[in-house]
Amino acid sequence: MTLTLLEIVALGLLGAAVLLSLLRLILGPTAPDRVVAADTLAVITTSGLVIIAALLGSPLYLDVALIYGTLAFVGVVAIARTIEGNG
Amino acid sequence: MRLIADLFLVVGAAFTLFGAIGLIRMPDVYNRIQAGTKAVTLGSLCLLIGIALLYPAWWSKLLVIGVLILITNPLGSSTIARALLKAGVKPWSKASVSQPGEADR
Amino acid sequence: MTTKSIQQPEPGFVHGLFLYLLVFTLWMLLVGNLDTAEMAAGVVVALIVTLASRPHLSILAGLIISPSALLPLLRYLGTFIVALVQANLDMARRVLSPSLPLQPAVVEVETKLKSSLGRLILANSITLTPGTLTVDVQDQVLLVHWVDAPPGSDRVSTTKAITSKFEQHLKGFVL
Amino acid sequence: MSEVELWIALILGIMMLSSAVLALVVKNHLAAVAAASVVSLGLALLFALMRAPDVAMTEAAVGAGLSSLILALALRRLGLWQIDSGRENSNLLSASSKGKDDA
Repeated sequence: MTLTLLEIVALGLLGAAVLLSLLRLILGPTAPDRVVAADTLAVITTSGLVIIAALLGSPLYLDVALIYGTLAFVGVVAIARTIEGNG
Repeated sequence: MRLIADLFLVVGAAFTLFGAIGLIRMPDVYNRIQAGTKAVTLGSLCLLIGIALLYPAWWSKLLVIGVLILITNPLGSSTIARALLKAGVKPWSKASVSQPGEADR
Repeated sequence: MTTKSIQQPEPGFVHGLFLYLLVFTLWMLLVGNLDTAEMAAGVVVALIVTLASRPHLSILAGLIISPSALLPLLRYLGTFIVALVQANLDMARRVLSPSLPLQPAVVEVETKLKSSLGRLILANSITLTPGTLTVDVQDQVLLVHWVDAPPGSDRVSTTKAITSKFEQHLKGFVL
Repeated sequence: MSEVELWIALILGIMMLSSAVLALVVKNHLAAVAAASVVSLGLALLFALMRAPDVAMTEAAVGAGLSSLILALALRRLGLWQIDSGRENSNLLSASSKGKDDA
């Protein structure tokens, strides 16, 4: 499908958001900052997969987004349990 | 219809960008978690609404994804914040006196 | 979420039925069409899932399932969506202003909700509303990280400011 | 590939490369796990962009979910994790780490 101007602006804003979160992942002074940045990137990517599905015009990719959202949550909880220690 | 969908997309992307800016500018981990979680949750929901207006046939799966994000994202952030507090990371405060004494129990 | 149970309510048959309908609806949403074969498969799969998750059914036990619970649920959803949008505008204003207006503190908040499900929903809504983030849940007390805590606030005032608007609706459909 | 897809692929490439290098050089193991999960996240998006939904699904399940789960739990079991790696704290956080000592 051909994109309108507003859609290209939206994609640009989203790309800037990804790059800024990436900056926090790289700079983040402590490990928790990096974990939070990775968590945020995971959620942005879940909606990014939906946008790619819309770009390619096929609902097959929505399943990928669904699985990704679920498993990213599981990964974040595992990292949180690790931080928590033997509690 | 296309215009409304595009507006939703732009608003969602803008909220996501605000969340990312907050992630950069906030002074400590807890504030970063707050900015990231709130803005990215609403931003993703707006993006999903925009896509649902563009492709109305996909509404059922988009609804499931939206509810999934709405449930898991605050839960994950709360879990990280709780783990950090239990591990002894003190919140930053402007007066640089850590007033909450209930952190380690 | 840690919930050391204080007289948790017991799940009844109606909660099992509710879970069954929930799983079946999820199946139908994922399939995305109304085929007879898919529906038959959904009936079987939802039954299996419901029976398999029987030990964890107690999480749903706090739910009040009656027609009179519908109105509080809708009111709660309305309050929640308004608060979510407010939270984002507030956060955008804070982030974009050059002098970061922050005064973060960890405060305690009291809740009257007994069931773990109710406290879970309350904690989730607190996380998504203006300037607050639930950090921990200990029985009836929630630890909340507040971006803009007014100085010298005690437990009563913070409870009033943060939880009361949700709790008054939540009480209608969850114990 | 259209032009938009090229731009998306460019951003994904930057993301994957920098976080892969980060996972190599960072001292803290927990941060390395987070960076590695970001790499597989970008890879899943890239596979989706190349019209391979099945590969993307596998990558999302294995790379993002299971590998970070297993790595994090292994770090917990081995006791190799630590919250902050000492000196790289900024001055904003050094006050809080000073508070941690007397607690």
